[in-house]
Amino acid sequence: MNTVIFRTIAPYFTSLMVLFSIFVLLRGHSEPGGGFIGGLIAASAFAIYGIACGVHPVRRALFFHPMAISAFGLTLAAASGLPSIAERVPYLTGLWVFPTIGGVELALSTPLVFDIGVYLVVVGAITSIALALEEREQL
Amino acid sequence: MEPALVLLITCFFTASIYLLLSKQVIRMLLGIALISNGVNLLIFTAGRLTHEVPPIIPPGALTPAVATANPLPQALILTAIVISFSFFAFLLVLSYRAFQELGTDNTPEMRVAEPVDQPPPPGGY
Amino acid sequence: MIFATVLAGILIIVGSVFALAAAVGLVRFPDVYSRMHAASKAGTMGSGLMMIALALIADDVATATRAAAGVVFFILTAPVAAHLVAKAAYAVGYRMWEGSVVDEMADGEGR
Amino acid sequence: MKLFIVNVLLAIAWVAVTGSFSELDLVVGFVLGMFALWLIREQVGTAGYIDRSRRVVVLALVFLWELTMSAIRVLVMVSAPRLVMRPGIIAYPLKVDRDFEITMLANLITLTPGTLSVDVSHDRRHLFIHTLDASDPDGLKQSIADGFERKIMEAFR
Amino acid sequence: MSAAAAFLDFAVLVSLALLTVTFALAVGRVVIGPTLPDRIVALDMLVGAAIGYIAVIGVRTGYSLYLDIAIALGLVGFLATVAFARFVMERGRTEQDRRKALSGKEAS
Amino acid sequence: MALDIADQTLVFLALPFVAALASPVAVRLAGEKAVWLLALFPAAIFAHLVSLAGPVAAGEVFTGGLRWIPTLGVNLSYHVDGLSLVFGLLISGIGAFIVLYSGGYLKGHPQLGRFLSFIFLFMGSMLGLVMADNLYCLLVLWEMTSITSFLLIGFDHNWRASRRAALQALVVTGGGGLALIAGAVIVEGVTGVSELSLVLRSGEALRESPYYGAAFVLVLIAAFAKSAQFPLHFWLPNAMEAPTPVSAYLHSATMVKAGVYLLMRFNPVMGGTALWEAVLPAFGATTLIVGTLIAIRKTDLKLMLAYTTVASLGLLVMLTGFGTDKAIEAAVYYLVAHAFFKGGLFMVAGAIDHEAGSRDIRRLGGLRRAMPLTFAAACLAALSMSGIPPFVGFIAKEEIYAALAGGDPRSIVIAVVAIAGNALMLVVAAAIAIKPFLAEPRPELGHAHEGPVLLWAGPMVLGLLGLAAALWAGSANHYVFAPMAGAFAGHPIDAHARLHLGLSLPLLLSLLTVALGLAVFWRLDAARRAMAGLLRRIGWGPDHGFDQAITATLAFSRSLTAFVQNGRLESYMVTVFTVVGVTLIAAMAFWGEFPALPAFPADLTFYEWGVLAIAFAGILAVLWASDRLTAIVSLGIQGFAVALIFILFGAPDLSFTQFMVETLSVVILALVMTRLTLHKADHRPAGERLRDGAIALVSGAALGLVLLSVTQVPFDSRLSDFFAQNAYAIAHGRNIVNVIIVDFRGLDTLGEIAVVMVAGLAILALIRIRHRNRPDAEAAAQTAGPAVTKEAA
Amino acid sequence: MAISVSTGVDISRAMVETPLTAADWLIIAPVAFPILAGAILLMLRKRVAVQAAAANATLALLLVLTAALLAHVAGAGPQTMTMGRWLPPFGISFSVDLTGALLAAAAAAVAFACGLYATLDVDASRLRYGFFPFLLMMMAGVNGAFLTGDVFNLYVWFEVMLIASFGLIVLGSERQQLDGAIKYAFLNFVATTLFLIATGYVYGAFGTLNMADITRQMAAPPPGAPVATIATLYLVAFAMKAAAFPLNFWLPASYHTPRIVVSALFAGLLTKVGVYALLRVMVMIFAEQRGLLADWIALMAAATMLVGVFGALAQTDIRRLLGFLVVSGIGSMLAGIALASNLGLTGTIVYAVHSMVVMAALYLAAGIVGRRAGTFDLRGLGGHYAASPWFAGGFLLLAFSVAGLPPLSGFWPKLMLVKGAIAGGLSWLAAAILVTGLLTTLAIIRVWGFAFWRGGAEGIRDGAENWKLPPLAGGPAWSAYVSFGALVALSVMIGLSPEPLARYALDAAIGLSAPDAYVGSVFGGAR
Ligand code: NA
Ligand code: NA
Repeated sequence: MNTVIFRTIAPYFTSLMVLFSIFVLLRGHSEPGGGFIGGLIAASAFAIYGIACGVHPVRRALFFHPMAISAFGLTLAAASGLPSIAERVPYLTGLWVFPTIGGVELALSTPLVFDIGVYLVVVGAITSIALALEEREQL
Repeated sequence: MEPALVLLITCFFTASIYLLLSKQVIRMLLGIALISNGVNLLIFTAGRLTHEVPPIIPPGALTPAVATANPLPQALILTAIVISFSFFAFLLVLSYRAFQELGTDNTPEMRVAEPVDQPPPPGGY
Repeated sequence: MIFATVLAGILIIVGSVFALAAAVGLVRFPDVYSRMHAASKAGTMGSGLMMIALALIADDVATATRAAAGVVFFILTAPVAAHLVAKAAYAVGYRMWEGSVVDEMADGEGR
Repeated sequence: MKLFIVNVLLAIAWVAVTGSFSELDLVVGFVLGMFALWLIREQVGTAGYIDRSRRVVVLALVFLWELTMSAIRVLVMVSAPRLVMRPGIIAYPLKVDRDFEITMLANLITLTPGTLSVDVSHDRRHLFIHTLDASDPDGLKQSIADGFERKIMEAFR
Repeated sequence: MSAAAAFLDFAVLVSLALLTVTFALAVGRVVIGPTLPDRIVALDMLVGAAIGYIAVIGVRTGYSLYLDIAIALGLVGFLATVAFARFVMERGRTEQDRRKALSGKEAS
Repeated sequence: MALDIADQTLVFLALPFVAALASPVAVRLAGEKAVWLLALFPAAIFAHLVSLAGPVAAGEVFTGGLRWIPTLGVNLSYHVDGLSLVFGLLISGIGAFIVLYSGGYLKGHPQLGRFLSFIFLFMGSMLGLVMADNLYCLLVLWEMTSITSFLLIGFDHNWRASRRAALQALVVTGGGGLALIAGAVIVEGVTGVSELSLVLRSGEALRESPYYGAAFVLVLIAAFAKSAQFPLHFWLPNAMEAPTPVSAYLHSATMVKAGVYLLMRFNPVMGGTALWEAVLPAFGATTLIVGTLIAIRKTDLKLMLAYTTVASLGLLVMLTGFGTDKAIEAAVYYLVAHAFFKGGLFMVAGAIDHEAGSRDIRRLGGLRRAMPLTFAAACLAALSMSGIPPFVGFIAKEEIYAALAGGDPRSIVIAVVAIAGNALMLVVAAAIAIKPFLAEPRPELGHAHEGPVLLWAGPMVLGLLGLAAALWAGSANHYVFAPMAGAFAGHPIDAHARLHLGLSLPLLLSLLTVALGLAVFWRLDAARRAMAGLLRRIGWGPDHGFDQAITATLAFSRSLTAFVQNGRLESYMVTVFTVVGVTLIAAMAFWGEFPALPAFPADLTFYEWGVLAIAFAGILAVLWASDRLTAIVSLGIQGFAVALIFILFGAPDLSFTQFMVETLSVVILALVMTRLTLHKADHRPAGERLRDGAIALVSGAALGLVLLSVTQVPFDSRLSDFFAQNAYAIAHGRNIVNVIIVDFRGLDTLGEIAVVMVAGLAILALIRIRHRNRPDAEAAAQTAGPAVTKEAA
Repeated sequence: MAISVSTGVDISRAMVETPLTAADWLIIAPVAFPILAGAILLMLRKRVAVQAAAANATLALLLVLTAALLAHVAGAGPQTMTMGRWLPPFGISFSVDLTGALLAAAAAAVAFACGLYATLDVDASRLRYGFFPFLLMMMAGVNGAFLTGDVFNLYVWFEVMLIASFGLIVLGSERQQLDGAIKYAFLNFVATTLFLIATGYVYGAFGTLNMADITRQMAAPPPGAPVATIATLYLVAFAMKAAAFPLNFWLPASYHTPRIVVSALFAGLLTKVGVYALLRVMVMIFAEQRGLLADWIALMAAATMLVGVFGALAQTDIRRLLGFLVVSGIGSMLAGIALASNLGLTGTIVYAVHSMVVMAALYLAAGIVGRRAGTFDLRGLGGHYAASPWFAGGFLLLAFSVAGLPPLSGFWPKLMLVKGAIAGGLSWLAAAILVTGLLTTLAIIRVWGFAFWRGGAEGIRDGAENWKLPPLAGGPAWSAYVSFGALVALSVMIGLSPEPLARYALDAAIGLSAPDAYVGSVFGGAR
């Protein structure tokens, strides 16, 4: 939409929302949130960006095609079950490592990778839909 | 609690079916949106209801201290919400494209695949 | 602690009074532009206050900062949303109330 | 430089939002903020400067005050038994010309009592404002020029 | 302490009652319209009230986790309004809206 | 039963299929000369079967085979007794000459190899059919003969009549085969065995079973369809569209006798009942008379032969049903005689057609000089067919009359029919043997000359065999007729008929037959005209009926389909939800699963009621929205209300998601709706709205009632308890819902995100791929709705 | 920094402790592998050249995997893997018995053939917009449905399959396609929604979603649970997925609209998943309730057969005709479910496999015919027999097979069903099966007569053969003929040597009606 006000402020909203979405993603394991909700927030962010500034800036910003991001997310999620092979446990078994970096113990796990995959799938797919629809409108 | 929800769910289903029976694709889409919510509430209610306590284990505890809402239906509904949203989006865009190409969103007029004047099967041998 | 509790109680009452006021404005005001005044101000105020109340109850810095951030989000989004709706409504030609006294936009460009 | 500052702000925002103030969190926030800014790199024009933060804070406080007043005024109006309104749209001549400033002004105007920014003219010389009391357009324009617009120019120029 | 808690309980109930009325009014505006922007504004209002409602429920239950839902709702609620505004802009008025707007009789 | 793979007979039974594969190759390499080589296949089979004749005559029965489908009790097992042996000899022996004859008849035809391949496929199927011991194996081969017959009838596939005849034959004989499936199932069900050799021992059980009637009717339908019994006879004359070798082989000598074979095979277990002895003769007699009468009316050589074939099959069925040992004996003689003379005459007809270019008896004449050998073969066959001594046809006829000489009313009626039928067959035989050869020469046939040896060898040999079987009747009786009759009857029969001209009732009847025949032949043209007139008067026959049945079936299909599959989505939806509502209510009512009446839910607070009320209001707003945009906005109300419900009952994740999804739905709706034209709300007429409302209410209430019933069951919370116990302890997550999503039930989520990704891709494809004629479609879209212009920038 | 499964908590009461063997991975591989491959192919969607080769390699491997799984299950009995290592019924179990493994293997064979055919039939634009990712995701959904042992997870795989089929059916966006897709999509969405509702009821009543667990509990269902009504709803939902009358409308309305290879895939795979679900849920889980509904199922079966075949007779377009024949075949499969005797169920399973292969192959044949002649309208067809006798021969074999004539693949299941029906005292059902066979013969042989035998299009001079058909163009013709030929060969093989399939199917049927081994594989403690 051709308005200075919106166009000016939208990118900031977008970055704030993306930030918030990652926050929601990462803490999903202990409080409401997770990959799906985070992904939806991020997709909403890109939708706002697209409506305000047009589709092409969003496409350039994402660099990859949204569907490719989505596909990568699915690959990540599906592959997060594969380390189980090495451990001789069933598919999608949660495997955890707790490395300490800079005095802080981190919890890295296959469920986390899985959730990140969920996030990417949702971001990619929903953004793809929103952008494609938006693009039609601009023709 | 459950009977009240059941009543509401019945309303959801009734309204959505009524919309699905209509002849306009857009109204059917509204029906799809409603029926998905109805189903979500149905699963929610089927897992029984509890007031307000979310299924979250408080920090420091190993298991929830008090009885919480049933988490499993919530997870199922989450999956169902996402799926039905995906389908809703698809159906919506499909309807839009069909409208563009067929020039109508009126189901009695959408007769390209099954035309009104279908020729009789060929006779002879 | 007691202070926070009482304050939270007051805040949610005041906040919901604002929200109600906005809703009443929404119903009573004569055209979409004036209704927007009610919703974007009292509405934002109301929900902001109630969120602050929640932060007070939580008694935890992280929640408080998050609540503050949330309020800032609202305050940033509300005027933009109002602007967009108003601009759209005007551009497309939704008339102002007949009791309106001046329309300098119609003289300038508008439609 | 400008990007850097915004980036730091974002990192702080991250820490604030997550609520844990470890260095690691700040680093994570910085990285994520960098990512977030990278996403919008084309649209980021001028950003504020740290040394103007004080005036920004003042502006923010004024603004919160105005918002409160505004809300109360709505409350008063809607609870009055009879609506007394003389609404209208005025064209406010802008002095500020940067996108950021126009945006800020418009938003502030919207959140203050009785006024609502409808649009910016194509030539960006006027801000169209819907007001609930348009009995004195010139007085209103004057108060905006002396109030928010000047404060914005102080804070961001 | 208990008096404060009692007050808070009372405040929550009052607040929820007010918010319920708020909802009803906003819903009424959505239904009545008469113009599309009216409905959009009313829906926006509804989102705002929902945010408040969530916050109050959070206060009532003591779970601060509801805060994030409220924040997210604020963000996406904005998106909805933007999309509708855009819709109005692109689409123009519906015939029905035009009729009502031209008659200009919706003022109280 | 010992099943032995190293079984010679089995190898010989497989030979035709090998030949079927070999013939295209052989013909490609050697042209029509390949038939000399290919004929060795049936000849070898014939030789093998001959080697079995002695032991079989001595009462031995050869069995063997392979397991095929043990699960279903289907074996590739064979059973060589007198009946199958004679059939086998006919199939392989005549088959060899047919192969040779085909080489001459289709000389130079580009698809000779394919033709022979089909012939061999048929031969293998037919041979297997008569040898099969397993009921289902028989069934398979039975249908395979129908299929190969279909292919052969339609060999000249560019001709409509061929295609029609092929389809007709397939539908009738294949349809009969379907009846046989059911028949076989019943027989196996009653007897408990599926090997014919064992079934044959269970005649008593079968005949006394309550299912006998059903089995009888089903077997009869199959046999009658295959053996062209009136009124299912019409396909056989039409099958004359096939090349003549096919007519000679399938449609006179072998395949059409499969029905007769089946009846003969089942005679020991199904025969002898009142039903059997009433129904078979009745249909057989009718067929005999109808067939001969129509044969008289025809002028096409092949059609005349075809109708007499129908008649002969009727005669055989009649005799089979008559059931006495004498009748059985007669049937056996007649069957063999018929195979010889009819096969021969068909080949003669083909040779005439091939050389003279016509089969119309009115256009043929004077070929005696041009085709002396063919003429000789024709005479041999025709004499046998006419029942003139010293041919086997004569013996057969004598035996028939002897069998029918009982003096009881039934015998007399059947004897009269037999005499009339035989007399008319004599007419046809005479017409075929005399008219083309002895009538005055036709100038346009001047080019005709004797065909190659391939064309006359077959009929000549068959004619001579007809003579030989009579002259050396002793051996024939011992090796052929007696064993066959014994197997047919189910007990040993001493067939000892010989050529003897002593005065007897049969001989008198024979003389009567000949006299009658000659009388008709003398006035053949008049008889033909009379028949033609009669048929015209009737004006309808089952052949025409077949077309009518097809047309009617198609018309019925069309109207049924137009009614059921009416192309309207809303009517499909109405059906679906009617089914849902009615079945659920009926199920609850029928099985008493209605819920108990619930108490008023007093455990809800006012603000919870408030949210429920908002949801309800949202639903109403969507329903009553006066335009679709209002409906979309209204959709947001119920969506947010649902999210609040989730909050109230402790489901923050759900609420979170619901808010996001609801908003995004609305956003996407808004994005899409920008281009859509707006119509008034709901333009269903009031009656329809009432109906739809009723359906919606019933289905909605049904779904709600089941839910209520479900919630009244004591809840088993094992799963959730487990999740609560282990979410943090093992899976390191405090948000149990999220732990379920990414860990406990991560696979659901994997599927779910696959849905999301695919939906995204599908939507992208929908939006991006535009069909070529898009401008037109766009134009149509523009004109269809009220014109809406894009107003804003 | 060792990878750990837990933090020193006793996991024995929550998790499976037996380590997995390599063969166990065959259980999940048919789902995880195509998902991964589909996602990776989507990332490479611009590389059209890579798509077909990679996808076909994937499908070939999928065939190998499912065949290996079938062999494994045939040898070792039902196999279970519970995802996430959680004890059943807490995690999602994949429980593979012969029914599932057999159908998965057949599906993989069909998909492989169709994938090969697609190299001819699918153009670059459709490749770019995800033909092969859709195909692979659909296979993941189909296999997931066949292999899962969790009723909600079954719903999820249904949806995966469905959305992928949506993608396939609209790919190209032709007008007819969009119209067909509207009906297909809305009605199928309703069907899966009914399925989900029923699953919600099951959870509410049983408190579990694991099919083996529910089966176990069905010995003594929770007091007051409306089990029969729930079973009825499942019947309605799955009958609709399977396209049984009167819930079949979506199929003839849409199957003729997409690319032919898509129709072939759908005809081969989708409705059979509905049939499979009926087998799993109605026969195994709600066995007693199925008995209560048996007469209705039988009635539905007969109606479906007849409505389908009459529909086929009414058509001019080969593709629509085949669509109705798919419906008719569903009727036969339902007949076995109505009977639920071992013979009847064996018939259903064998019929399902036969129908997968034959209907897919018939669609491919229709594709070749239509592509060469430029029309699918019977009135405009002719001359294919003269033009390519081998291809025509293949078609004829399929025609006889679909008509149920021996010794082709369609005969044996029909024989089983007729035997089963007569043994079960439902002679009228046997009669319906046989009459349907006759009408099917008529319907399909009409196609043969018009499109193949006849010298040319309607109106050609009798006896003439002057029809010129262009060669198969638009892609590698061999791929079309090879894929078609492979399916024909498979059908002929089933026809001539049905014993292995019949054996598997019988064992599968026994496993369904007496699911002790199935339940044991889940709860037996082995895994
Ligand atoms: Na999930
Ligand atoms: Na999820």
